[in-house]
Amino acid sequence: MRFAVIVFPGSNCDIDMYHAIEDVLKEPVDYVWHDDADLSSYDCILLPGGFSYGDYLRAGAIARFSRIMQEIEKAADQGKLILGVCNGFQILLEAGLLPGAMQRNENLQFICSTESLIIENNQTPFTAEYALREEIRIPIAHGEGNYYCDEQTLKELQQNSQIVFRYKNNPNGSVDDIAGIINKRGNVLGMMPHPERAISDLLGSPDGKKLFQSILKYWRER
Amino acid sequence: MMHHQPTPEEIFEQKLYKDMGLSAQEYGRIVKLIGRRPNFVETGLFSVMWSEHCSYKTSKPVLKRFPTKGKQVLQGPGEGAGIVDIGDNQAVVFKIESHNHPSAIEPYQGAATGVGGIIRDVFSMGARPIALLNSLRFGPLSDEKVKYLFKNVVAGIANYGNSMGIPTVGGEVVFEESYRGNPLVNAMCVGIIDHDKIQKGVAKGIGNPVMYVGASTGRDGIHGATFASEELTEESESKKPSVQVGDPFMEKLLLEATLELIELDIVEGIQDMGAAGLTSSSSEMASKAGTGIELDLSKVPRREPGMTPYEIMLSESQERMLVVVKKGKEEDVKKVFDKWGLYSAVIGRVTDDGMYRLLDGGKIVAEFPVSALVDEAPVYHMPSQEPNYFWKNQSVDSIDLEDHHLADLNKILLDLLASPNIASKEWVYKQYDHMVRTSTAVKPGSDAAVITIRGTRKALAMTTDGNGRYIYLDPYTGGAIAVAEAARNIVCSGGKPLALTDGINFGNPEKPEVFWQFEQAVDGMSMACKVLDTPVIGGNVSFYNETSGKAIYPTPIVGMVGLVSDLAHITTQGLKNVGDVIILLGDTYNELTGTEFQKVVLGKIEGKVPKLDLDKEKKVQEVVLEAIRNGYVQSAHDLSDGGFALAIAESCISGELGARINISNDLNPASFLFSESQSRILLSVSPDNVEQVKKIAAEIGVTYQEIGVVTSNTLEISYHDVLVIDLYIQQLIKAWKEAIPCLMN
Amino acid sequence: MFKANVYVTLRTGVLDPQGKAVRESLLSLGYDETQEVRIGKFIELTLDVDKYEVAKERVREMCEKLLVNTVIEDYRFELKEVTL
Amino acid sequence: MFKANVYVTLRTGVLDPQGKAVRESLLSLGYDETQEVRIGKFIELTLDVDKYEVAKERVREMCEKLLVNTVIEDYRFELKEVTL
Ligand SMILES: Nc1ncnc2c1ncn2[C@@H]1O[C@H](COP(=O)(O)OP(=O)(O)O)[C@@H](O)[C@H]1O
Ligand SMILES: [Mg+2]
Repeated sequence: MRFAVIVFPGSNCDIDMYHAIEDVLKEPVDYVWHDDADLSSYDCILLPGGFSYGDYLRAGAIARFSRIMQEIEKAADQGKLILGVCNGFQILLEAGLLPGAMQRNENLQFICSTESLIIENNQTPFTAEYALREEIRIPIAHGEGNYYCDEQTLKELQQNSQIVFRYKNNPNGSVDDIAGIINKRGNVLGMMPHPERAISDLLGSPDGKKLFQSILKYWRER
Repeated sequence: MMHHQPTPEEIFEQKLYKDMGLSAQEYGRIVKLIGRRPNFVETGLFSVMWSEHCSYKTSKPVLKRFPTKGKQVLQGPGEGAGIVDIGDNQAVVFKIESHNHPSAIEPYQGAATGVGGIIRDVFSMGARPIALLNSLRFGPLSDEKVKYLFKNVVAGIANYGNSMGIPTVGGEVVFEESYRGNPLVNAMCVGIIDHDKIQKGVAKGIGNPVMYVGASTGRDGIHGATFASEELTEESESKKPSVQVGDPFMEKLLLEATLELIELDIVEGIQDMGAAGLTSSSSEMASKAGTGIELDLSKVPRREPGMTPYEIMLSESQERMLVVVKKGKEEDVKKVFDKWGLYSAVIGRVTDDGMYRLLDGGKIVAEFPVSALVDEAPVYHMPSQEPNYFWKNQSVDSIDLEDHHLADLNKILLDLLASPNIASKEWVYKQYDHMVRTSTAVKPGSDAAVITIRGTRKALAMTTDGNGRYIYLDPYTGGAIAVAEAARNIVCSGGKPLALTDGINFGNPEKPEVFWQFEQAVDGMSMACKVLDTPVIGGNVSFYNETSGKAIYPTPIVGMVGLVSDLAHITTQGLKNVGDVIILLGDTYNELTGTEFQKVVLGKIEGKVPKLDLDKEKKVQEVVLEAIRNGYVQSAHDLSDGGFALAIAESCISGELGARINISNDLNPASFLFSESQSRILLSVSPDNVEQVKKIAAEIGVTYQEIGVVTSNTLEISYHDVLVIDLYIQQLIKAWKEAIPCLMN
Repeated sequence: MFKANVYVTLRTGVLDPQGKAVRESLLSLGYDETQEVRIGKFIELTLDVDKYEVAKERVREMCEKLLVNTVIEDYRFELKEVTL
Repeated sequence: MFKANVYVTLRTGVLDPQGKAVRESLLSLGYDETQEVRIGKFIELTLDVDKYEVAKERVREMCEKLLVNTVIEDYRFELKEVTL
C-alpha cells in the first residue's frame, strides 16, 4: 500500500506522519509537494498538521487552492482513502470535502494536551481495529479546533454515523463534542487529534496505531 | 521620517551622536579610527555596533572569566550558537537569548520575535532546531498589567514555536515584585547537526558574492539594539515603533530553505540578521574572516518605498539571513529560495581591502575599515562595589518563627503549592505544542525535558534555571546554585550534563553595585561550571533592566543540555509504584532564609542563601546518574524551591500516588520540610534495589536516608512519629493545579 | 484604481468566542454599558481596475472564493475610486 | 442605545503577514489586479448609553485600553443611535 504525505509551505507534522507510516505499517510512503500534480500511484493520501501558509486568513483557507487539491478531490471521487489531521482536517473543511467549519478554541488559547476520545463509529476504513465506544488517548495541538456546523448538518452527521470520534471532555467548544468526522461515502476522514503522535509508550500513548493498522487492513481486504 | 540628513559637521556640533546613544568619547574614538568625522549613516552604524547589545563593551571583560573549553565543546562563544559533541558524528547546538525590552512594550510580538531570533541563531549554524525552552519573569500576578504581560508573552512564544513546528518543552516562570515594570523573556533553542555540516558566520573567499535571503526589509525595529541598551522609562512607550512583528510562517520557509541550501555545499559563510540587522551580520562576517565587504543597498529587497541607506542598515526586520556563497553559484541559491517563495539577491561581495563599504547605486554612503567598527569597539572596565545590603543579609541566617506559623503545616504546604512560583505551570505549557516532531519523551512538568534522537538510542535532556532571589541576596553563591540546580535537573532525568548557555539579565551596569552583582554571579557560575564540567558555550547579556531607577533582581539564567546515553535511562519525577522505597540523598540544614517559605509565610526575603558545597553536589549527581544507569531508579526529583515538602508533594502529584514518610532528626519540622538546602535529591526505588542504591551512595560518599514508602492516595509525613503532614493527593493536586488558572480567569 | 473595504462578520447564530471574551473584559474593566460585542475582520484591498462594475464583481468573487468562509461568515463591502 | 463600529488597522509600516499571505493567494488565483491587501479587525459594540458624547468618549477609552494595541494598531470608529 502506498502512502502520500502532502507537504504545504508551513506544514510541520509531515515528518511525524511519514514516520508513523514507516514505523507502524512499514509500507512505502512519500512526501508530495503541494505543487506536484500526480497522486495516481498512491492508495492513501495524508494531509498532515501544521500551519499551511501561516494559517493567516483562516486555517486551511489558502492551502485548499493548491494545485494538489484538485488531485485530492479526484482521488476522493475515486474512493481512495484520505486522512486529514489537524491542519489537514481544516483544509478538507475549507475545500468542502467535509461539512462544517473551524473556529478558534472557546478559551481563545492554543491547546496542547492528550485527550480521551470515544470511538463513535468503528465501521470505517480508519477505525475498524477499534471497538465501538472504545476510549483512546490521543494528543491534540491546535488553536482553531472548535468545530462548527449548523443544526441541519449536525443532524445529518448524526443520522449517517459520520461522527467518528468524540471528545470525552470537550476541550475546545466543538459542536456535539466532535473530534473527527467522515464523509458520507466513508473514504475521507478529518480529525483534530493527532494519531501520528500516539504510536509508542515512550511518547505517551500507543492508541493511534490501530488507526493506521485499520487503513492497511481495509486496503488488503478490500 | 528623516527629511534632511545632518551633515558630519552638524552631527559633531549639535552632538547628534548622543541621541543615537554614543558618548562624546566614543564619538571621538570613531573620528580617530576613521580619520575624519563620520557622516550620518556611519554614525548610525557605529552607534548600533557599539551599543552594549552588540559590542558587549561593559560585559566582555567579565564574561571572559567563564570556562568555555572542554573536550566535548566543538564551538564555544562567538558564533550564532555553541556546539557540543554527542558522539556518532552528531552534535547539539544551543543558545539562549533575551527579548526583555521589546516584550515590556509589546509582549506578544516582543516575545514572538525573541523566539524567532534564537531559532535563526541555531539554524544559521546549519542545525535542525528540535526544541525550545524559555525562562520568564514577571511582577506579582495580582496586578492586572502583569496578567496582561504574562498572557501575551506566553501567547507570543506559543504562536511562534507552534507555527514553526518546534516543540517548546520546558522553561520556568517566576513572579516577583522586582520584575513588575521590567519582565524578562529569555528564549532558548536547541538544535542537532552532523559535524560535517557545521556552518560559520564568515565572509570567506575574496570575490565571493554576498547574498541577502529571506523576508524583505521594512522600517521595523530601527535602533532596536540601542533601545535594548537603555533603561525603560515613561518615554519608552513612545519608542514603540522599535517593536518588530514576527512572521513565523516566513521563518519556517526560511528554515527549510536554509537547510536545503546548506545541503548543496556551496555556502562559505552564513549568519542571521538579528540585532542591528544587516550592519552587524555583514561587518561581523567580514571581521571574523579578516576580509573586507562591499554592499550595494539599492539591491536590498524592501517592503516600503523611500527607505534611506540609514534605515536599511539599521532595520531589524525579522526572518532574514546573509549568506556568502561560492562564486558562480548564485543561481543555485536563487532556485532554492524561489521554491520556498523567498527573496534572494546578490547585494555585494567579499573584498580583499579590509574595508567596510556601502554603496547606494553608484554612490558611496559609508566607508571605513571593518576593524574600526567591530574589533575596535570600546571596552569598559566598570567600577564595582559591594552593596550595603549584602553584608546585612550575610548576618541573618535564621528566621524567627512564631508558633502560629507552625501550627498548621498542612496549610503551609498547601499555600506553598499554590504560590504561583511553585504552582503548576500547565496553564503556560498547555499553550505550547510540546509534542510536535514526536520526539518528546519527557514533557514539561518534570525536572528536565527529554527529547529523543531519531535513529539512535540517545536522547537529550534540557532545562532552564535561575533564581534571582538567591542571586540578589548573594550573587556568588546564587550564581553557583543556578548552575548546580540546572545540572541536578538534567541528572534527575537521566542525562549527563554537557554544557550550558547563559542568559545574563541585570540592571544598569554603570551602577557599581549592579556591576558587582554581575561579577560575583559570573564568578560563582564559573566555579560551578568548572567543578561540574559544564563549560559555557554561549550566551546573551541584557543590561539596563530597570524601571524608575530600580533594578530587577540580578537574574542570570542557565540553559543546560545533557546527554541521555540510552533511552532506558530516561527518568521522571513522578512516583511509579506503591511499595517503592523513598530515599533522600544529601544533607538538610536549617536554611530557611531566602526561601519560598520565607516569602510565602513571612512575606519577606532576607538573609543568607543556602550554602553550596560543589564537591558534594558533584557526588550527589554521580550517585543518581550511576543508580539510574544501572536501572535501579523509578523516579528522581531534585529538591529546590520549597524544599523537601514540595519535592515529595510534586512527586506524588506527578505520579498520582501517595507517600508515607517518617523523619527523625534534630531540626524543627518546618526547617526540615521547607529548608532549601542544596545538593539533595529524592529517589524512589523498588525494594529489590534499595541495597544497591545505598551501596553506590556509600561508595561515592554521599549521605542517604531511607525515609519512607510509596502509598496510594495520601501524603503522610511524621516527625519523630508525630504526624505533621496528612493530606489527600487530590488536595495537593487541586492547590497546585488551580492556582494559576484561578488567578488568570 | 479602486479601494475596497470588506467587512467580514460571523453569521448570526454562530457563537463568537472572541466577542464574548472581549465583552467580559470590558465589563470587568467597569464598562457596564457594554451590551453586545461581535468581532469580525476588516480587509482593505486596492485593485488595479478601471470600472466600478468590474471591481464590484471581482471583489464579490474574491470574497466568495477566498476571503470569507460562508459556512460561518457573512460579508459586505464598499468600493471607492482612488488615484495613486 | 448606541452601536459602534470600530475599525482596527495595522499602523503604516508595520508588517502585515496576514495581508501579505492573502495578497499572494489572490494573485495565484488569477486576481492580477490585486495591489495591496491589509487585514484588520472590525468590532461591533452595542452600548447602553443615552448621549452621543458619552458614547464617543467611552468607545474611545475602550479602544485605547483594551480593543486596540496602539503599539502596532490604529483605529477609527463610527457611532449610530439605535433602538432595541
Ligand atoms: N515557561 C515555561 N515553559 C515551558 N515549561 C515550563 C515553563 N515554566 C515551567 N515549565 C515546566 O514546569 C515544570 C516545573 O518547572 P520548575 O518549577 O521551574 O522546575 P524545577 O524547579 O525543577 O526547575 C518543568 O518541567 C518546566 O519545564
Ligand atoms: Mg527540578
